Amino acid sequence: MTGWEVFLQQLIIGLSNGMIIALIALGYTMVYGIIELINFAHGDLFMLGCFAALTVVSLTGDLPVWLVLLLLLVLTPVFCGGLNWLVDRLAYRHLRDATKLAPLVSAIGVSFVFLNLGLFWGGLPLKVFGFGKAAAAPKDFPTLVSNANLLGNSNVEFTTKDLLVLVITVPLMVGLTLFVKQTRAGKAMRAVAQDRLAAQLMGIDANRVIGQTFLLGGGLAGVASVVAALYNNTIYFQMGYRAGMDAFTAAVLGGIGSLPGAVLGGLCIGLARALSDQYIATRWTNVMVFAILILVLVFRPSGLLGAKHREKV
Amino acid sequence: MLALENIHAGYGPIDVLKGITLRVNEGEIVTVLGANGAGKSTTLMTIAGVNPCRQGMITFAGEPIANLPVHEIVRLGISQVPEGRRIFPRLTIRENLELGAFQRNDDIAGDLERALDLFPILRERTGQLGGTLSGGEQQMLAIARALMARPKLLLLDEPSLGLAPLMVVKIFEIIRAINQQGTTILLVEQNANMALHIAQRGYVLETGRIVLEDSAANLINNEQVRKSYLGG
Amino acid sequence: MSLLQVDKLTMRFGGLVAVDAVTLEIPPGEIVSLIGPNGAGKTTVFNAITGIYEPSAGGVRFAGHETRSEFCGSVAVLLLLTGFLTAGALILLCNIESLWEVVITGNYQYRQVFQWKPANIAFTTYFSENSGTRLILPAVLGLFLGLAGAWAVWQRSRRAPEVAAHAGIARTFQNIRLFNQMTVLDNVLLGMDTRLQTRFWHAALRLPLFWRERREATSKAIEILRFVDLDREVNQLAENLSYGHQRRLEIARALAMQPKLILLDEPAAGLNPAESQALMELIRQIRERGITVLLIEHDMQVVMGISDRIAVLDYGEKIAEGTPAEVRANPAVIEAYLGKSDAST
Amino acid sequence: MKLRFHWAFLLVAALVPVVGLFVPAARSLGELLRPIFIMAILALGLNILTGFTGILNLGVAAFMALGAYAYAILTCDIYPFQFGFWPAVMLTVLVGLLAGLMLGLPTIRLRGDYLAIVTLGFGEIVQDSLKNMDVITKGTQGINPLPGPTFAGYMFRSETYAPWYYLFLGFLALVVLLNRNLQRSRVGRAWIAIREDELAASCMGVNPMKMKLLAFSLGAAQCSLAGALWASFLGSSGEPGNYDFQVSIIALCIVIVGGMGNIAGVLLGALVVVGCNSLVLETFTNFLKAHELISSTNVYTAPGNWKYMLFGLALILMMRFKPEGLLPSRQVKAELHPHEPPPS
Repeated sequence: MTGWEVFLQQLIIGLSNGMIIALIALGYTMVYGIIELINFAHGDLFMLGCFAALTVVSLTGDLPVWLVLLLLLVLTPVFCGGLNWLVDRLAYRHLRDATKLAPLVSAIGVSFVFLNLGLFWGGLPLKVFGFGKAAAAPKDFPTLVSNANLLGNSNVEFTTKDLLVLVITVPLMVGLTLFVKQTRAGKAMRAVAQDRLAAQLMGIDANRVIGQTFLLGGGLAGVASVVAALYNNTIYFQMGYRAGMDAFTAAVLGGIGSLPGAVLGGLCIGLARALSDQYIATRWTNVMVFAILILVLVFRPSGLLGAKHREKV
Repeated sequence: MLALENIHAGYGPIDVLKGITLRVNEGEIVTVLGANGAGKSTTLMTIAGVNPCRQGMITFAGEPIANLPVHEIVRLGISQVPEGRRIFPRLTIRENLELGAFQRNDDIAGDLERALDLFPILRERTGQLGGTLSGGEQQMLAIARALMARPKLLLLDEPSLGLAPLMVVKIFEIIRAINQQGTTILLVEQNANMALHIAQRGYVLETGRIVLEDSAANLINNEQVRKSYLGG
Repeated sequence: MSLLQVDKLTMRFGGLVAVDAVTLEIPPGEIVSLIGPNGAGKTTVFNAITGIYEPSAGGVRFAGHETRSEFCGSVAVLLLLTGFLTAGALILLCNIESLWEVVITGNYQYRQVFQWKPANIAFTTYFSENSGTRLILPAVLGLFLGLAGAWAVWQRSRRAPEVAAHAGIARTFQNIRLFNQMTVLDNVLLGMDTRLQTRFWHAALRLPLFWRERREATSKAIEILRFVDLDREVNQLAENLSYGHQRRLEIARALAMQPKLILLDEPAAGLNPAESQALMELIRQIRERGITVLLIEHDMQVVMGISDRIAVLDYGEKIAEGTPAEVRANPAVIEAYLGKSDAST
Repeated sequence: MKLRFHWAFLLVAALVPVVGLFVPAARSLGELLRPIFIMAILALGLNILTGFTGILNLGVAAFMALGAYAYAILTCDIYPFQFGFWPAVMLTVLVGLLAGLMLGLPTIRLRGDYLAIVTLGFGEIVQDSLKNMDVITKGTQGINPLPGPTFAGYMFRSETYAPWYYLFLGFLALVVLLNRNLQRSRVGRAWIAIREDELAASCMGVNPMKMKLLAFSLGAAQCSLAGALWASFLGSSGEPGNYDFQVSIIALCIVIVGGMGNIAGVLLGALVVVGCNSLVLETFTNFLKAHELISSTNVYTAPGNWKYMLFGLALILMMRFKPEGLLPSRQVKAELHPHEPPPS
């Protein structure tokens, strides 16, 4: 492989991973946009989505692949979205008027509960769930999509999996943009995000809209977990933490609260990770992502596409 | 139409309102005057259900509405133009207006036309973002947005705030026109003269209590009112 | 010479011009009022004076100085230092393992103490061999990042409220901003803290200076509380005070800073007439203490009663300035502030 | 004068080994208390930030790790430094101070929630780096063996019990004293003012950045002190994985359960949280083991696996129902219940 081919290959890997990160980052940014809460549990929600996807695959293994994929793409987001909504209903809603610290600490608690659920889920005594390994060990996710190179015999690999990532995520992001821009519910969401009191005075039930945002963000995390599981073929119960950090960095890089920003940030982080893996060292990649986060926050705290924040006096 | 009976409300440990009693009859413009910090905005926010009402009764068209959720109160027909306009700066003017009619599904297009007829300045700019408008235009947008809900009662919180004198005159003309089309109005103002000229009745609020209640004509000539607003 | 000079101050927020080329001069020892309809930009002027907002144009000079930290030698040294430290840190980070091997493990035999001499030689040979990517690149990058980062941070922090506070400007807020969960005494002591010599090690080790200053500060704080007639509430939580008392406590807290200029943002808001009268008396006494007062107020009786001069803002612009009598007679003021009385026609 | 809870706590704790001479059961209590003292020091470090200043720090475990490794490198005889216990501890505290300063300088201006995530990331990075730099840190083995502390010629051994107990208790008392002194001075006043209303505080001449940075580095120094003590107790730096996010969360749990911003509350919190963690879970495990209810394949019956759930639920429920903690400072209490009517 020539140097350029290596570079191109890393670009492809980076973009695919970046799209997955972007999906998770969208969930962060939407929730932050509407209630200024860093939904700490979002990464672990993504992890639970992966386990849900594994369960769906285990139960429907005999069906044709396209049907399994379809089921995955329907059931997992529904599960994640519902769970996210439920958490908002039970935990965060009661803390709307409290100091900022309270919901954040609550979210950390939720993340821990999710982590434990993931551990237990992996240890379910059924063969199909745990694949017979110890609870904490990484689980194999069956290869539903082949690893075949679509570019023929070229040194650069663009596999069916990469295509799958694009085919699922790009329409989803377009759809999300349209939803937020065009529909009544989307407009209500933007209104609540910009000025909750004014939105309430328009007769918008702010709590309901916030619930819908959690539902939607969770759903996106669900799709992300299906895509990630299919792409990486391995899941483990601590994976949400890392994914959450990457996605949060992406959301901040893009400007938290901005949807296109989250996608842009996700792509940047994906690329940065891939390039760092190749040209620096894999073991230092996490440190690189952290360094990016610090640099962005020092030089441009509002992110690439974010709006400036001004305190009212 | 609207009646407040001995309302107590406030933030934290402090009661800002210490027993407010007032009534608004159908078709009227009633104004509430008072210095900053007297509790005018708190009164409106308590009617709209944003502030919890700690004690007392609020009835609207005979039904008690104290401590209902905000969106329920809007559904009953009370719209508010909040202090400082609070339009959605990153939504277009059309979207701002459409959100005003969030509770309804019928004939939004027709209402949109009517609102734009009332405020021709907005018509040319329906695609522009709300934040790009000038202060006066934003105020018009806020009023138009509230009207989109087809309210029976319109609560206006300091519509003249931060506006040039000419614009203030314009806004007050519009308020009067809205009233003549059949909407009851409760108006909170610092611009006493203007408010009293279009209102039928007025209340004067001081440190959370009603200290004066009279017809607008009488209030204009009231020595105490003149003194506190004109400095003697 | 005037104590505070506001020179063609302009504040823009997005498309809105909140304050438009306002010029103000406050001579020492006067009570000046800033009046105007709600939303005319008065509080924005206060925020620009106290360094909360950065003016879009124009400037604020207090006692002859800008109310922001100037770029001077020590700042430059600080920036350079940050740059060099970052460069050093980055070099260290890029080489830490090999350096450790060269300097520490390479020179160490089990249970022997560290020898400096061979270590020094290894250190220099290491860097002379790896000068390119491992030394120069991180050094340049680190220097650049450190300098730029420190510059960005300094730029953002140069106009900070505490700079104005140290210069001698104290203020109160339109909607009272006390430290609600601190006692009345602690609120006042906090205002006094900037003038104390105690540093954190004095406090941590309870050195004599700590005890002496604590005694002095407490008695002075109680004296100030007596001045505003709050000395019976010393150990109450600020939050539990009545509204009028909270207003007074805010003034006491500002006075504790021993300011030259005090900015009062609607101190009479929400007070009943008797309390307003007492407030006027208090403001006069503050002036007698040698403190200049700049006042935003809506209560015309208060304004007309105590101001030496009045400036009127409307729609972000200054439309009039003069003695109370002049302002009261000014037709532009009557129109802007009181509303056109023939609006109905 | 009323005896304050934290002094009462320290006094009672000081008597435990004495009682242990006569009642053997007290000795196991004392052994349980030693890690609690260390966790209390860690949590007090966090309390300066989260409790006093209102900054959420999710990376205290990183400072503990730095402390442990710094102490190990400075004392272990595989490296040339070989300092004794006391100078090494002092240097470690200095290292923590500097580490806090280094992290704080670029990030301290950030909004609270951003800063929380940055500290979280920092915790992760420190773990990663310690793992990666195996030339220095010996990777996952950790640096060992470390010599025991000495005090006036007396050598601490791992079998002994009372000397360790008093060593840790002494450090804890020192930290409590220091924190109390700071809390009741202009420094503590400024911290609390920043927590209450940063803008108003800066208008009163408090430099929020300076004070926050001070809180950050002092907190970090205390956390690394806890790390050094922990390493000396273990006789090893431990592996990087020992200082993971879970440790930071335990510290946060202690502060929140006990009562934010209250030194006595933090001590009580350490007692409850760590006590619950080690005492209850271990007793339960032993019980299950004794009755052969634990199988190696079943994850649910291992009580250790319920840890995350316990801490998570503790945080959620505390925030929902008693956000001021078990022993609140009266300041924080009212702050977290903004809409309740005032006590009459």
